Amino acid sequence: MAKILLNMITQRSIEEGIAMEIGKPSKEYFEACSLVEMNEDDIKALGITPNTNVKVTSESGEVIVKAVVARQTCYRGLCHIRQGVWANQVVPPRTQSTGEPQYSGFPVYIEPAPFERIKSALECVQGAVGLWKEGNE
Amino acid sequence: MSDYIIKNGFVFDPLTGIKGDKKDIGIKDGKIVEASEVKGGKTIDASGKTVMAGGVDIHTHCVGPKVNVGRLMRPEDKLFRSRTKVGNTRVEMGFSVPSTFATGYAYARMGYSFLNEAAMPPLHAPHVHEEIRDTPIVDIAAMPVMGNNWFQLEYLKNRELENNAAYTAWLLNATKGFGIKCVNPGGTEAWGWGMNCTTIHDPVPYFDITPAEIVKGQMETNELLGLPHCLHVHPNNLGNPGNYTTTLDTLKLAEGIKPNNKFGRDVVLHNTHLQFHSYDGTTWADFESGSKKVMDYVNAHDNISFDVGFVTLDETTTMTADGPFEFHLNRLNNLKWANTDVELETAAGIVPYVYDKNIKVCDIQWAIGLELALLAKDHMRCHLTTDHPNAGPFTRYPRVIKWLMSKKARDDLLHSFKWSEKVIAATQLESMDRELSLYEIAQMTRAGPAKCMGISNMYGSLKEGTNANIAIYDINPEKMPKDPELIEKAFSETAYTFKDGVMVVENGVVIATTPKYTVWTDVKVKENAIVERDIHEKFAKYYSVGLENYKVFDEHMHNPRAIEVDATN
Amino acid sequence: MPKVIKNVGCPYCGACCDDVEVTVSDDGKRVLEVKNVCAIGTQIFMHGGDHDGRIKLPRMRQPDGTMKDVSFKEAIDFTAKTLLKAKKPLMYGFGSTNCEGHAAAARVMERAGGCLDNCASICHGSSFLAIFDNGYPSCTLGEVKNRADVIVYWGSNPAHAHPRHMSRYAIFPRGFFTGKGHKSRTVIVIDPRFTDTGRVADYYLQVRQGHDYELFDAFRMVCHGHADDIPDVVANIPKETILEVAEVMKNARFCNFFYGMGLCHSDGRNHNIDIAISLTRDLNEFTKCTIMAMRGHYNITGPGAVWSWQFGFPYCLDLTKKTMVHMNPGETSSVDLAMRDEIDAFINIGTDAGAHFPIPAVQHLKKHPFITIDPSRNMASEISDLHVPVKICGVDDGGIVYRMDNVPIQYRKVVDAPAGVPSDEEFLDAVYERMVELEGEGFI
Amino acid sequence: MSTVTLTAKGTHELYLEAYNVTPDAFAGKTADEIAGLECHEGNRKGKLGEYFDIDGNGGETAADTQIIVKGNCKKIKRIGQQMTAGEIIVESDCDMYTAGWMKGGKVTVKGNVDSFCGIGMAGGEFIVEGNAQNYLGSAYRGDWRGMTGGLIHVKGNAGNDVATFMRGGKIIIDGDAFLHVCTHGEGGTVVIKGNVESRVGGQMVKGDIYVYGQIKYMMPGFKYVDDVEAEAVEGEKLTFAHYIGDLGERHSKRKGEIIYGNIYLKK
Repeated sequence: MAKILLNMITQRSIEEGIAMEIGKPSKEYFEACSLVEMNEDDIKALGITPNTNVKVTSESGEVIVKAVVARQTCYRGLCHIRQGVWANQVVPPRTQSTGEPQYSGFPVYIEPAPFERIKSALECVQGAVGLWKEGNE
Repeated sequence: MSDYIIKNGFVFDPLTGIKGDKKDIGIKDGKIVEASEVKGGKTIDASGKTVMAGGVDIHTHCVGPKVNVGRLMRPEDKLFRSRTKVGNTRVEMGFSVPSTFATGYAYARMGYSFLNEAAMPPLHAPHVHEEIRDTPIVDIAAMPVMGNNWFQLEYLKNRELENNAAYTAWLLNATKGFGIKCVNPGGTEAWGWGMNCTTIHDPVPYFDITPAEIVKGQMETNELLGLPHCLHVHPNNLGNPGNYTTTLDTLKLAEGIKPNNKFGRDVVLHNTHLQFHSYDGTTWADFESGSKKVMDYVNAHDNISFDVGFVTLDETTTMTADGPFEFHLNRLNNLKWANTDVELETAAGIVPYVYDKNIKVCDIQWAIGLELALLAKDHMRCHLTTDHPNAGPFTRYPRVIKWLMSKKARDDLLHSFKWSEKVIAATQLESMDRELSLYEIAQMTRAGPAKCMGISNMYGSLKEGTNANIAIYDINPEKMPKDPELIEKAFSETAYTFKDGVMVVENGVVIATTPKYTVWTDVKVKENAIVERDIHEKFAKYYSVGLENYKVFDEHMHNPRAIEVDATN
Repeated sequence: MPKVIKNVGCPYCGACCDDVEVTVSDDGKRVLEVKNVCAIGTQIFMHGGDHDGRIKLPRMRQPDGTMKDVSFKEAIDFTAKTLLKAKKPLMYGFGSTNCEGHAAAARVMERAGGCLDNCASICHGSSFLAIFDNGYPSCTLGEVKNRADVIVYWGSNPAHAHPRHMSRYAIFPRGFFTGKGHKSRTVIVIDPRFTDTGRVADYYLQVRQGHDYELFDAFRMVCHGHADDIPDVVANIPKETILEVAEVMKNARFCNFFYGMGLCHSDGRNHNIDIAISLTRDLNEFTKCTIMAMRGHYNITGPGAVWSWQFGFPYCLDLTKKTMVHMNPGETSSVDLAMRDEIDAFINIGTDAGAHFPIPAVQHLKKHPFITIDPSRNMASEISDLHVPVKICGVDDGGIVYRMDNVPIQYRKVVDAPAGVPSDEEFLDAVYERMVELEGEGFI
Repeated sequence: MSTVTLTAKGTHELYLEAYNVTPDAFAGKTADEIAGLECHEGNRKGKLGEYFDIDGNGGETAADTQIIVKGNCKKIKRIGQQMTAGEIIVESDCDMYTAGWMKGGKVTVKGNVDSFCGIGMAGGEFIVEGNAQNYLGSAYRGDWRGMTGGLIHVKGNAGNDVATFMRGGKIIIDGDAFLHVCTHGEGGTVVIKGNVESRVGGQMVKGDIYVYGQIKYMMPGFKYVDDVEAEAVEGEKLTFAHYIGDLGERHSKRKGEIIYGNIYLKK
C-alpha cells in the first residue's frame, strides 16, 4: 500500500444530477458522489483493488471516499470526484481573485483507507460547522 | 391625482401650430384640457419658461437583449461614471448604456415621455417586455426587426405581399411589436455565413432576393396593412466611405409609394441615423461629407423622413442588428466584440467605440450630423436622435440642441479640433450660419417623430385631449442666453416634467413615478391558412423554441396600450 | 381525468427544453407522468406539487440545534430584521428562481445595502470576466441547429450535464442547412477525460488538465500564419493533430464552440475563455464561428440578465453604498467574501451553498446568521438558522427564464403548490414590505 | 510638506473602505476636518475620525501633503485610491485597491498588500516592501486601459494576473509571480526577478517582460530569436534570451516591421 500524489478535478455527472434531485440526504446521492474516479494503473499503484475506500487529502481538507476505475477515462495522474459534498471537503477555496474556487486542478494525496468509514453527506456538512449529532439523518 | 394649470409659459406645439405664444395649459385627470376647465388645481408658474409636449424619441436602443449585452460587457462604463443617486429612486448605473432605471429617469429629466426601441429581435420579445416593465416613467414601443426574417425573405421573393402582410400582423401580435424595422436588409442574413450585402442589389445567399426587393416589399406591406408608423430602415452599407450612393438608391425605392393609414402619417419610409449613411470619399483617408447630396434628395421628396444619429464625440457603445458591420468595426478598433445571431430572424453586434475629437474621421462624422439637420427644409421630417448609444448616449441630446441652436457653440468646438483644417475642408459646417429655433427643435424632438409614427393623437402634442405629457424648460425665448452652455443646461434638466398628468420631475430631480405603458400595434387581418401552415412548419422544424412559448404571454406584457388597425379589407 | 399540459419548460439545465409534456392528476396537485425529458428533469417534476415529502412551513433553528416549524409571517420578520441589522449581508443563489424573483431580490438587497450574487460566481463567472475583457461572439441554439457543421465541445460534457443538448441543438438535429443531421456535422471534443461526449466525437483531443490556454494559443498561431512555429507537442497534443483539427475548423461553413467548467474552473479561469473568444474571432476571418457557454441551471442566465438591466452588472454586486453599485469578482464574489470574512449575514436562495461551496467557505459563512430559501431540504437548509420553503419555479410556479443562449423562455405552472407556500418573488416582496414597515418610506 | 498621521483604532468589525485617505482629500484641511471625511464599513457610512486617531493638518495642496498610516490596516481598502500627488506611507499590511487608479505621488506600504493594488495606475510610484496578491497593476474588469504609467515595485512575491492589459509604465517584482503576466499587454515593462509558473505574455500585442528566474511553462506562441544584452533595471546589465510573441495574437506594423511582444529570459 502506498500514498500517491494526483491532480484532482470535480465535475458534474448524470448520476450525480439524478441523485441530487432525488435529494442530497438520499442513498442515491451518497452512492453517486462519495467516490473517487481514477486511472486503473493509479489504483494498482496504490496497492489496492478497485472499490476500496481511500483517504483523499488536499491543502484544505480530507475526505474518505471509495476508489473506482473511471468509466470516463482519466489519464494517469488525474482523478475525479463528482461535484458535491465529498469533493468539496477537499476543494481549495482559493479563487485566483476571480470568485471561482479551485475546483479543477489541485494536488491531492491519495492513500488506502480500507477500514475507514465514508461519512454521510449530512455528517460531512453539519460536522464541519459543529451541528452534527447521531440521529440527525 | 392633482389637476394643474401651467400659466404664462411660452408654448411651442408644432402639431397645433403654436409658435411660442404665451398660453396657459390645463391638466385634468391626466389629460390636457383648456385651462379654464381646471377648477381648484395647482398652479405652476411657467413665466419666462418654454413649454413643450413630452419628447418623443423615434429611434433609441433603450431596452432589449443587445442593449443588455452592452451593459453586461462593459463594467468599465460604470466605473466612476455613474450618477450618484439622490432621493429615494432606484440606483442609476452606467454612462453610455445606462441601466433601465437610469434610462427612464434620465429621459424624464430631459422632458421625454415616449421612446421607440428601434430593434427588437422577435425571438427575444419577452426580454424586451421585461425591460420595459423596469424602465420607469416613459412609455415604450418596440419594433421587431424584419429585414432578414426567413418567412419574409421567402414571401417577398415570391412577391406574395398578402402572405407577407398576414405574417407581419401575426409577428406584431406575437411579439407585441409596434412596426416594421429593417436593418441591413439581407446583409444580416448573409452574416449567418460571415458575409454581407453592401449594395441594394447584392443577392442574399441561398434566399436569392436582393435588399432592394426586401425594402420595397416591406414598404408595400406596411401600406397594405396601414400601420401607424412607416417602414423604418437602416439601409445597407452603413458607416463606409462613399455609402451615400447606397443611401440614395434605398431612398429612391420609395418613389411612387403613397402613404395609406388613418393615423395622419405622410411618409412611407423613415431612414434612421442618416448621418451614418451620408459619407462621401473612397477610403478613410479621403473621407468627406456627403450630406448635401443626400439632403438635396430628401428635401425634394416629401414621402420620406429621417432621424440624424448625431455623433456626440463621447466614449460609447455601438450596437446594431447589422452584425457584419460590428465585426468590421471590431477589426478597426480591436476592442471587445459581442455578437448574437438569432435563428431565422436577425443578428446583433456590440463594440465599444471612442469618438475621439483628436481623430479626423470622428470629427467629420460629428459635422455631417449637424449638416443634415441644418440643411433640412422640413424639420417635421428630420428628427433628433443619436441612435443611442451608437453615435452617443441619449443624455447628450441637450448638447446636440446647443450645437443646432448656436453657431458659436459648434464653431468653438470645430476650431478646437487637432485636425480642424482638414475637418473644415471635408465638410461644409463652418460655412453654415443657420441656427435652429425652439419651434424647429420642438418639431425635431416631439411633433415630427409623433406624426411619423402615427401616434400624434396621443403623444408629441399639447392638443386638448392628449395625454398630459409636458416638459417645461427653464429657457426664455425672448431672452435667449448668450452663453450656449445655458441652452444645454436647460434641456438637460427640466423645471418640470409631467407624465400622464403627474409631476415626475421638479427642478431636475425625479420626485415621483407613474404607471407607464407599452404601446403596440394590434392588426386584424383575414385568416390566412397558408401563413398559418408556414408558421407551424417553421416552428416544428427550424426554431429551437416551441410556437406556443414564442408568443409573448399576456401576463408578461406591462400595461399594454394597443393601437388598433383593421386590415381585413 | 388527468390533464396533459404541453410545451412545458424543463427546470433542470441551461438547455431549457420547452417541449415537455406533463400529465397531472385530476386535482391538479401531482405530476403523474412526464414525456420528452431527461432522467434528471423527470426527478424535478416528480418533486413538485402537494405531496407528503414537501415542506410546507418555514423551520427555525432552536437553541438546542433542532428545527421547529414557524409561520411565514415569523419567517418574513426574521429575514427582514436580519437584513436590516447586518452591515453587509449577502444573498446568493438564484439558479432555480424565475426572473421575477431575481428582480424582487434586487429590490430587497438594494434597500438592505448588501451584496447580491448568483451561482455563476462559482460556475460561469469566469465567462463573465472573459466577456468583460473580450466580448462574446455568439448565436442562438437554433443557429447551431440550422447552420453549424463543425461542433466543438471544449471542457464540457453535455452527455452528463445537458443530456438533451446534443440531440436538440448541436449534433443530431436536422436543421435548414443541415438536413443530414449528424452526418452533416464534424464533432470535436477536447477534454482531459475521455468522457461520454468524447465517445461521439470525430476528433477527441486529450488535453493536459490545466493547459487549455496553451492549446488555444497553438490554434490561434495557425490562424495568424505561424503554424510552423508551433512546438512539437502542446498540452499533450501533437502538432500534427493541432494542424489537422485547425484545418477542420477553418474549413467549416459554420463552427461553434461549446465550452464548460473545464475552462472555467481550472488555472487561469477567465483567461481560458478569453483566449477561446480570441480564437473564435480569428476564425471569423476564414469562416463563420461562434462560441457559447454551457450554462448549468435552467435559469442561471436569468439573474445575469435581470441585474445587468437593473444595475449594469450580471453578478457579484456590492450594493452597500446604496447610491451606486460596485462589482469586482475576487472581492465581491461570494466565496471570496466568505473566506475573507467580509460579510455578516448570509441568505442562500434557490441553490445549495452547503453542498457546493468548498467546506472552509461554508464554515466562514456559518459564523453569521444563515437563512435558506429553497423548496426542498438540502445541505444549506440543514445548517441554516431559518429554512423557508417556496414554490418550485417551472413546476408549481411560472415565469420567464433565460436559456444558455440568452433566449427568454416563458415557463408554465403545471401543478398547484401546497396552500400557503409563496413563490420566491412573493416571499421577497413581503420581506421588502416588512423592511419598509420597520424603516419608513420605500423607493419611488 | 505637512504630515498627517492616522492611527487605525481597529474599531471596524468588517472591512473599512477608506477611499478618502489621499493627499488630494486631505489637502487644505485641518485634522478635525479630515476626521469628518466620509468612509464606509459595509452599508454604514462613517467618518474617518471614528476609525482613526488623526494628528496633523493637510498641506495646502496634495503635493505638499504627506500621510503616515499607523496601526493595523490589514482590513482597510482603497488607501491612496485615485491620488494625484503627495505621499502616503502605510506602516502595516493593507488591503485591496491600495494605490488604485493612482495618477501621481508616492505610496509606500511596509507590509503586504492584497489583490487589485495599483490597478489602472496612470502615474506615480507605488512601493510594496512585502508581497502583493493578485491583479497587481492590472486593469479594472472590462477596461482595455490597464496600467498606463508610473512605477510599481514589489519587494516580495506577486500572485496571478500581474499587469493584465498593461499599456505603459513599469512593474518590478523582486520575488516570484504566479500565472498570467502581461496578458493582453499592449506596452510597458514588467521585470520579475524570481520564477513564474506559466502563461507569460499570453495574447500579448506589445510590451517587454524580463524574467530572471525560470518560466515553468512557456507559451507556445513565443519564439526564440536571439540573445541580447539589456538593462531591465537600472544598473543591472545582463544577457537575456530574447523571445517574440504572442504569435497567436494580432500585431501592428511600424515602418513595414511587425511589432511583437518580447520576453527576455535571463541566461
